[in-house]
Amino acid sequence: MYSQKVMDHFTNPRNVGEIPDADGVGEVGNPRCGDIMKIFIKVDGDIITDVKFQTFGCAAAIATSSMATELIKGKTLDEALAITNKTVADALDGLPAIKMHCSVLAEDGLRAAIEDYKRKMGLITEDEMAKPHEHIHDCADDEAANG
Amino acid sequence: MDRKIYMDHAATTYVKPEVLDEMLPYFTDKFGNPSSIYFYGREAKEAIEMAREKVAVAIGAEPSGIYFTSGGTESDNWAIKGAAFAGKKKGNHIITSAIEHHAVLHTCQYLEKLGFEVTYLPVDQYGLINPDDVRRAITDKTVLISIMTANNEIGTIEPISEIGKIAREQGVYFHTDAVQAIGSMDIDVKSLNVDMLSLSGHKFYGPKGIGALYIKKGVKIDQFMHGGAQERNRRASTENVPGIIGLGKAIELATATIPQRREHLTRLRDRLIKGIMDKIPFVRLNGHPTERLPGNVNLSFEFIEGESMLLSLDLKGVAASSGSACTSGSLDPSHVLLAIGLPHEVAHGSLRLTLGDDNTEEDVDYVIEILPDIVERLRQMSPLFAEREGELKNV
Amino acid sequence: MDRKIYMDHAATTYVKPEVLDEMLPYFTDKFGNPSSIYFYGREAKEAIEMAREKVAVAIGAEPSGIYFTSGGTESDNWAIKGAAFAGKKKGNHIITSAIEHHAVLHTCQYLEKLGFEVTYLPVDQYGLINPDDVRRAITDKTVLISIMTANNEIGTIEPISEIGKIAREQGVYFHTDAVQAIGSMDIDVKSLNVDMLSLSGHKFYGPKGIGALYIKKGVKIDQFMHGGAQERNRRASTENVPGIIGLGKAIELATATIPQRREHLTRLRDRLIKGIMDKIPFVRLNGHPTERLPGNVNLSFEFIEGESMLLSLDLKGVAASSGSACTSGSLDPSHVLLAIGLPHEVAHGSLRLTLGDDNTEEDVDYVIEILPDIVERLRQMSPLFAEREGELKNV
Ligand SMILES: Cc1ncc(COP(=O)(O)O)c(C=O)c1O
Ligand SMILES: Cc1ncc(COP(=O)(O)O)c(C=O)c1O
Ligand code: FES
Ligand code: FES
Repeated sequence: MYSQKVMDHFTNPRNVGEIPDADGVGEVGNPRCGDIMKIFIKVDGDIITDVKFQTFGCAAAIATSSMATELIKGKTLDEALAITNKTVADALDGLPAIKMHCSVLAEDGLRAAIEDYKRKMGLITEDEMAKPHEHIHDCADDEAANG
Repeated sequence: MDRKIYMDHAATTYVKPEVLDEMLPYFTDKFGNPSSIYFYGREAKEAIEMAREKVAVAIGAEPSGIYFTSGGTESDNWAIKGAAFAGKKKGNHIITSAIEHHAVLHTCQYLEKLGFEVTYLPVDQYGLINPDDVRRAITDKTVLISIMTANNEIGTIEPISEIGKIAREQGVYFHTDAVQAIGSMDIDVKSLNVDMLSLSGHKFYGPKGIGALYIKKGVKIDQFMHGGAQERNRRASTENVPGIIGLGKAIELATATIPQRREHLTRLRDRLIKGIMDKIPFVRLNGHPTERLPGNVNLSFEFIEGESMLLSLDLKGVAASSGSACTSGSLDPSHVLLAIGLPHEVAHGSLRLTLGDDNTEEDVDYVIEILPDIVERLRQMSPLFAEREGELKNV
Repeated sequence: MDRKIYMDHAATTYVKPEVLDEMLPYFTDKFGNPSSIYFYGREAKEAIEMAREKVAVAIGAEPSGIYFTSGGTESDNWAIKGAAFAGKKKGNHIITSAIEHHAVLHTCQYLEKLGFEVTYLPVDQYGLINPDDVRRAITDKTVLISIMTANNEIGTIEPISEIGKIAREQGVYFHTDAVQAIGSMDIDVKSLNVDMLSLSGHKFYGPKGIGALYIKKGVKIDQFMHGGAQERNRRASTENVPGIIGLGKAIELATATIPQRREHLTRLRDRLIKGIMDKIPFVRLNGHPTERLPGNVNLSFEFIEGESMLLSLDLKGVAASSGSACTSGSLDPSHVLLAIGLPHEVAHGSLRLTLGDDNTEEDVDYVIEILPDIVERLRQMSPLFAEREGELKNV
């Protein structure tokens, strides 16, 4: 069901934990639906120097969180924002169709963390914040759920 | 990791060698169509009638009340749709519970679309249905009560004897899904006042794809599978002869050893529950503490999600199951866990371990040994656990 | 009498050893539930997906269009009831033929009771349906056309390619019962414009109790078996894994050898027909002389009754079947024989011999050798024959 890369990131997730003095924190998901993700970033200039995550969810949720943190570490904010759930899923050699929504969580978490940072820095206002994806796990998207 | 421990016997079991041995000749030499009058047909016919007898004996029925089907799902579909359509003149109301298997629930939901009315009775925190609720739900339009003998997820054994009595008094047909109960408890359709009963071979070391529906003599239900005249004109399709032979042998073996099985499984079950709960905090037992199937362990581990637990266990060679939505690919976690009142996130963290004849004390101890690390590792990743720890520190 | 000759392959076949060998591990070692995510589940899941691929290849379909069922009867029930219920908004009219298998006819008759309207198209003396009749029967309320690929009793092969074209032009779903056709003729659902197709494992040396329904992508049909999320949420019940594996292997073997099988069976069939008709007077061939299944021989022996022929043959070690009412325990002889215009008494005297891969020229010659005496003996007892002989003498 899962690729070896997914299993690798599930069994040895990179960058687990929290950053107490994080510059930006993103939290997405909903425990009702069985997945929550929290991302912490440290930013220096416009480079993401450190990143950590916590995830409540399935193996795909954990692996995509882990891969997403790997992908953005050392990148500029703009580079990080260019990362989509598909980038993350591809980097994991793909995900089963019914698990694609878990990778959306990682993308949304990332964005939320970067925007939190920008808001704290006064770079954007509340209104300018991008809306996260409709969260598939709780918004009945039958296609995704039934594969 | 070469160790393999199977603890998902409620999902399916392997076929016991004695069962397979009896089936084998019917694939090749004795392959005849039981409806045929020549030699090959007669030998197949005799064999399936012997199997019918065995199924009947196992549940205290007459052989003429046993109809072979393709499994528990077909038996449930047949009983419910059959009784609903046949009872249309009397009424259109069905009573069932919120914790039935999907084979019952989805059938009832389909019937609702076709204009039937269904009452889904609630259960208490242990998953028990209150017989008084059944009595109160009956109207003069009620044509069927369908309540399971024992629940497949949390193992709770329902008071079907009392429900049967109420149904009989009120003149309403009573169907029970006994798919999980066969081999774990004694069942006698007569003393239980059961009009219809579903069972499925692969839950008690028989083959998959074969089951039976018991229909009490005189009960009026429409046919479900239309076609040839097999099964005394009530269930069409060429008989799955090897499957039927396997079902007969398996139910004979399973019901002959109920006391030993109960003793063995109950001991392992209680050891497993105690072992895990002693070692891991924030765990709760789902289902009834004592009125439960001897092989069923269902626990919720707070702050973590079930699929990741299953995969971690699988990496250590242990096969189990979970009520998490992430496992099933559906949107919600188990309807059974929600019905007993678990919050969504706790239902997501459920783990079901169902024991079988082949499990040993060492198997149980191995799971007790490896599970704490798995849970701990997942909790360390969980934002919910981090919050909880934060709260605890702040107290 | 130790000789045993099986000539009832249209009723059922034995499981070929190569097929059984592939099934065996899935009863015992590889017994997992394919819906489970752990090791045992994954290996079972992979195996059934490979089997699905084989079934798909055999009929020119996509694997995603193949759904496993418990046999031909379930496939027919599902296709017809499913399309009828799902099409209710469009209309309530179904077109089928007078010579369909009971799995189709009795399903249609049940639907009539529920308010549907069914046109049963007549056939000609050979059992052929006229595609123009199909076209003329279509109304704006027609939701389904169900016409079999080849008939199980008389072996007539229907013009389903033309019927498929008409159905497609008129935008009506087309289902075909190909239970008897698989392995005897090439079938390609795409070029035939088939929307749904039924098949059954035990007709081509696979196991009993397993079949498949092909459903073209986008075709709207209700579920028949409600319950769990198996078969992509369209056919509930724990998968019959060994059965599915056996079906896959059997259909692969059967379709890989169609030209050889046709050649072999046609030769035996024509030898058998000629041999019998040369030796016995007052015999007619039922079904089409050339547009017929390669293994099907169906003859009517005037003045005698089928069951007594079957028993006499059985005493000589030959297994066959008959369209006589006495065999089936029903009141009327075969609806197929009546539909092609046979008088009742002639239909009663029918004998079906269906050949298989294992039959030889010696088998055929043996039947040709023993049958005249059997027929003669029964005729000597028959008042009809006595009358006829009287008439002949009086001429
Ligand atoms: C309680 C219950 N009912 C019905 C079923 C359906 O049985 P089957 O999968 O054999 O169709 C199951 C198991 O899957 C079950 O546990
Ligand atoms: C044409 C036809 N359709 C349907 C069936 C039913 O198949 P099964 O007996 O596998 O359900 C048969 C054989 O019995 C058949 O010959
Ligand atoms: S978190 Fe629920 S499916 Fe991935
Ligand atoms: S003559 Fe006896 S059943 Fe027909």
